[in-house]
Amino acid sequence: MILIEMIGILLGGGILCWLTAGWNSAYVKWIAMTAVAADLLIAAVLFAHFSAGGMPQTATAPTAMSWLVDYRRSWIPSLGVSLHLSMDGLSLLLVLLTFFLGLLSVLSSWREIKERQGFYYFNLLWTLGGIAGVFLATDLFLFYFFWEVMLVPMYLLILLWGDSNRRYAAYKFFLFTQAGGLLMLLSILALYFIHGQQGGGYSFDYSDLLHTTPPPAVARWILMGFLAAFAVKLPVVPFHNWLPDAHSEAPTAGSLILAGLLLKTGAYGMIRFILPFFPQASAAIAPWAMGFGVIGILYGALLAFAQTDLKRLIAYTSVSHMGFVLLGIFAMREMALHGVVLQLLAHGISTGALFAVAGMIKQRLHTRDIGQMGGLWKAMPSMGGMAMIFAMASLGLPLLGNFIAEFLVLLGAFPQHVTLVVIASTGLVFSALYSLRMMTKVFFGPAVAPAAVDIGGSGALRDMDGREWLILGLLCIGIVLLGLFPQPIIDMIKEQMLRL
Amino acid sequence: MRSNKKKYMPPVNSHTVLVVAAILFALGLCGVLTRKNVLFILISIEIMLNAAGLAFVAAGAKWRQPDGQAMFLFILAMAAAEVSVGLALVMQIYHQHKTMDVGDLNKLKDE
Amino acid sequence: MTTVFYISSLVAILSTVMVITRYQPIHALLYLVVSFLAVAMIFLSLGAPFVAALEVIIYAGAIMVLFIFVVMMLNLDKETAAQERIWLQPRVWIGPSLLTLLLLAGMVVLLLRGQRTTMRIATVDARQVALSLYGGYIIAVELAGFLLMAGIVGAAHIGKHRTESMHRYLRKDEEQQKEIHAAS
Amino acid sequence: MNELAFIPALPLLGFLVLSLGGRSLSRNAVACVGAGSVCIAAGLTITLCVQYLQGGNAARVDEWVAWRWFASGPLAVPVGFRVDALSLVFMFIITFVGALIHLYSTAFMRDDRGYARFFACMNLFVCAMLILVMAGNLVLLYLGWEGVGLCSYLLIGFWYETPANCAAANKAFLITRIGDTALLIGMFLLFRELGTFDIAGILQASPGHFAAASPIITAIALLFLAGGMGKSAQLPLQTWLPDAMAGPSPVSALIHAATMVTAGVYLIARMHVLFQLSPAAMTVTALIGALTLLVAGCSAMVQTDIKRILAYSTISQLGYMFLALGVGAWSAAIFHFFTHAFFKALLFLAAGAVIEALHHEHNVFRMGGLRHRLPIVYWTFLAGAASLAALPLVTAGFFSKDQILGYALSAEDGNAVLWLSGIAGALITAFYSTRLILVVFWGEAKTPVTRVPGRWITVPLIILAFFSITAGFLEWPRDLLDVQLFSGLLRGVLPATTTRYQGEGGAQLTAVIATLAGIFTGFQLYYRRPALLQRWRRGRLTAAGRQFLLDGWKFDVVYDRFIVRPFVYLTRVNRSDLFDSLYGALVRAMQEGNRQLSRTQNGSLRWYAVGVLVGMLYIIALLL
Repeated sequence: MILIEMIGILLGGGILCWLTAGWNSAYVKWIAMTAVAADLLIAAVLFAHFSAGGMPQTATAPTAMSWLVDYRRSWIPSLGVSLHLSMDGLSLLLVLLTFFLGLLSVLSSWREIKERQGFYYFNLLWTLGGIAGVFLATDLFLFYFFWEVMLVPMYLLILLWGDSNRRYAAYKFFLFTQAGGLLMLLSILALYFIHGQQGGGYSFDYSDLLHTTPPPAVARWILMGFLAAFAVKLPVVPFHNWLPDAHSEAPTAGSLILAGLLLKTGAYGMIRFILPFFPQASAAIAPWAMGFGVIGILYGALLAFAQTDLKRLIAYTSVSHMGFVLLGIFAMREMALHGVVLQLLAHGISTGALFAVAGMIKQRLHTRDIGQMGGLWKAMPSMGGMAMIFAMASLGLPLLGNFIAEFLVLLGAFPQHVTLVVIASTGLVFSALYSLRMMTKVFFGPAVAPAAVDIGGSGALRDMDGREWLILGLLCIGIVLLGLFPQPIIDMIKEQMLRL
Repeated sequence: MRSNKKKYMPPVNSHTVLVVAAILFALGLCGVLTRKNVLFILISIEIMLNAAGLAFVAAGAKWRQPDGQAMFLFILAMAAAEVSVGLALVMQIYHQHKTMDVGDLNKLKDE
Repeated sequence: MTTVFYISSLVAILSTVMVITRYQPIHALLYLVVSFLAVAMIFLSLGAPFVAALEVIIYAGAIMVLFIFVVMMLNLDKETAAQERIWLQPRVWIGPSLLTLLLLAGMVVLLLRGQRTTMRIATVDARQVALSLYGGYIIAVELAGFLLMAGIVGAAHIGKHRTESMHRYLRKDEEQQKEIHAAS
Repeated sequence: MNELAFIPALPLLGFLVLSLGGRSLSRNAVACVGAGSVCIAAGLTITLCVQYLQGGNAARVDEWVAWRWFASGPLAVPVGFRVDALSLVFMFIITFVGALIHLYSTAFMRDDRGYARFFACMNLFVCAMLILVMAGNLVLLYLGWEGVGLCSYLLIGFWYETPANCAAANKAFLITRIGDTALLIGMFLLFRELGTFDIAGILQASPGHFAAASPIITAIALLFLAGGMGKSAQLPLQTWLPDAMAGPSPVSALIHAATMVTAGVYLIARMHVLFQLSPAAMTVTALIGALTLLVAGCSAMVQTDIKRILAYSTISQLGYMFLALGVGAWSAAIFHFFTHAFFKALLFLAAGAVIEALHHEHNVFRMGGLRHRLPIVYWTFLAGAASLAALPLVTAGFFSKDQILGYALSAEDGNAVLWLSGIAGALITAFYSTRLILVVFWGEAKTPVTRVPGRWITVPLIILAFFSITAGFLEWPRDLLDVQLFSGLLRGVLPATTTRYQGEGGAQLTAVIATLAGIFTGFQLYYRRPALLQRWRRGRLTAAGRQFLLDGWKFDVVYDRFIVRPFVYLTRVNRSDLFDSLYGALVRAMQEGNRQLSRTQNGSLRWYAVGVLVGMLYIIALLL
């Protein structure tokens, strides 16, 4: 029940925001924040409960899956669709991340969004709700439903509140993800019918479909369908093109959610569906997938190095980091999978933070072009320090979360494919290249001409204010905690990863 | 049988009738394609419809059944409806565009 | 009767050729009447007197009158003929004519390919047709009624003399464009 | 809480205080926190050292696990510290020399805007370096390894407003990162083989697990070596260190002379078991060391920037350490590190004082005559330079270098080639040390002294000068005096060097003669007969040779032309993403298709009719 409440709070809150905006738009952001904060609280309590050894006994669970929380109501019985939400360690962590970043995205749009606030927060909350739903749904129909719920409001966020080239970016985002999503729908249906024909009854339920064994040739095609959706979302390299555009054009909160959360749904889907559903088929494609992961790591890094647009640069680093995720998932080793989950969390925080920083800089300088920045450290040492931490996180400095994640991924994948991992490791050098280039261009060097600064008329460059301290401070604490104490998180997902 | 009571007429080669219908149809089609004047196009369409009717009647005659003629009646009805609407359109077009040239009537063109 | 058939066929074809090659609309219409009458003769020779009568009454009579009305109302005279002369250049008609000829050849080949049977023609009179129409084809008759009704209403609606040229949707567009022009 | 924890925790605390509240603290408070934390850490370390020495147990090991860091599958990594004699030597240098440098910096950096930032970074560096040497497992070691890299980056680029400084910082970070990545891959390989990252466990299990000289152990050792080469600026990854002199002088002293650059030495000494198993890797190590010491030494001879001279000499001295490691003279390498830390830190600090005094003048040929105007700096610098030149018997550098040269010839893995290169290096070293002294402190004054260093600057110099002279007495050549305190301390950690024969007399004498010859040559060229030098400068061939050496053997040019530029070109070309244009092409193809198809929708009735006709023809053609 708690699960549906979590999603319900967000969706309901969104509608409330929209309605409230009609008569007083000052309350809207408070409503949005309350909704997300409430969810964050629930998720945190759940996390505290379960990590303190509150794992439920699996005796009551009829299936082999041992969910921490399980909720099931029938929805469209004639089609075998049910309202089935479940939570295990992985989803709990990702939901926690969702609400954490969700809260920060509300905070970071506090000043930025001035038009149509009601509708904006509606879209924001619905996107978050959709993402949470994706992480929790264990009915494939419901999963697809949430998959679309998260897509459309995000599309609107980019389209309506984006930057100058927003239409192009929004269409691109929509077309790429929707094409992938439709292929996944085909696969879901194929699985549904195969399961029905094999006498298992027509059902969209995860635990039912888990035991479907389509013929190997068919399995590979179905796998491809799922992979298409997740690979676009992740993104895997030839399908990554929507990402830099969408990220750079979206409002700060949008970039934060895109990078921090939306990409994670792709990885989550792979772990949740592809690996358990098609163990043989995924083993067959694993070397290829790992190869694409490595290509992603290097290609993303090379492109990030060449960018002149700050947000595009950060976006390409996401491509690079998500390459590690792909590599880790298809290494199919416990250690690598632990690394993957850590990478999801750490990347969510670090890249989210970098986008937040980029947003703050853009608010001050009114440009995303790093050629027009420089020497910002002088005016904003605190922000420079924060940016340095996150840039270091993104280049995989130990002590910060990303290092352990990448380390585990590479270490776990190493016995599987030595050559690929060695090549992937060179990605660490490239990540240093782009991170340092970014820091150098933005914060170091001679200070920018004051004329360029004063466009906003808000006077000289000011350092971070309280709200910005709060956002970046929380993210900073998050990334350091991940780097220092990753063990509770690994413990949380241990049992589940063993099952894969 | 009823046909026994009928007065038999000298035989005509069944294909000949259809060939005549085909020629008329082709002439009508030729008219539609070559003429630019809307009025002539309508006339040509009438010819084509008539040819089709002829084919129906011929087929009916071959099997000595009334169905061919029934079909001709439907074609007739259709031709009547078509020509009335078509001529109304011709008048409108002429009034508004001061031309009968179909080449000028390309408002449906996809820009 | 065979002779009648061949003669009337010849007349029909020749007059149709004349129809599509005339410049003056009224001339074409006169040849069209001839064509219709010839076809009526063919019907007669095929033992279908009822349809022959209908052909004369409706085609050669009613429809033709409509055409002539229109020609008269629009006052299409020598000017139109001159226009037509310009339009009917060889390079305009030769291509389509050849294509049509090709089609005709194809059809004829197809027709002549089948078994050649001479049909022994018997008259099928109006009674039989009527029985058939109001028996098996009753629905079709009703539909034809609807069609005629729609034709009448449509013709009446379209034929109303209006000065506006555009659908309201298109008109808006036009006005906007005009405004743009005016602005620039 | 173990007392061990305080040693790295204090600088960390200092870092946190300074980075979070640095701007609201006064300069004095910043200095107290910054220098105080390291001084207390130094005190604690010295206490620990005393305990070790008193205990007399060379194999003593202190272990402390702070918390379970991460564990996954067969992997379990604690945040665990493990201190033995080797670590202790490094800890002593880091904290003691570090404390002196911090004290020096309190005065040296006084007027800088980023006073708090400077001390924050320095404290963080000390902390990271301590973690590096105290780490009980390779992952934690790697943490420290990267941490010092970060601090080095931050401090080289400390004066960030000059783009060249940033470029130098980036270069340093990137080139060391290449080595780090090699190290990481080596760690993966090692883990695959042994299933543990615990250093003690690795050292224990390796001899049983790996066949000697098997390819896998050679690969691992070489990868570790590559890691060390990056950090310790060995050929061919040495190019970052001369540029790293862009940072403030205390930074050069602490990071780029005394401690961080020796991390590679520490790593190899720490992992000596792996190297011992692979003779090939040992040979490579020794060769790289020998080559580096010659290449860098030659460059040091002609540099004109005082700090670059010292930087090249650092690379050269690190080459000696690698040479020692390569021939299995483990404790000799560490001993050289020990003495080198004192005299090189001293040289850098003194150079910093000179530069400050001459109003940021770096070019040695615009200095001169400082002997009388900066006497303390002169005498301390002289002590350092003598130690660098390995002036026999009276300087620390002599004892350590002599040991290395001795082992280069006599150790099992040593040979005459290595020894000869070492001797040549000694000659070169002595030459440029003399040159430095003569050019900077003798002759006539060319730039007026604007600022005389205060007590906070001179006292650390004097202390370091003292150690530069005396630190060598811990370890005497066997045939002179039977004092082997240093190697005795390390006996429990590092195996003794196996030698082919005893008796070092002849070799020693050669080394001494080489040193003296170097000093004599320098004296002749730069004091007695400068005209000869002038003539060389005018000669075309010699001038070209000088330029070649001045540019560091053109390594930078080669890298720039063959790696950096193609890479940048490649990324520039692909800036707008190849795949994007692929999808763009798809879109354009669609649009073109749409355009072509919409051309058929031309609104012409006759055109459509022709379409119908063609369709009919097609159907008939099918029937025919």
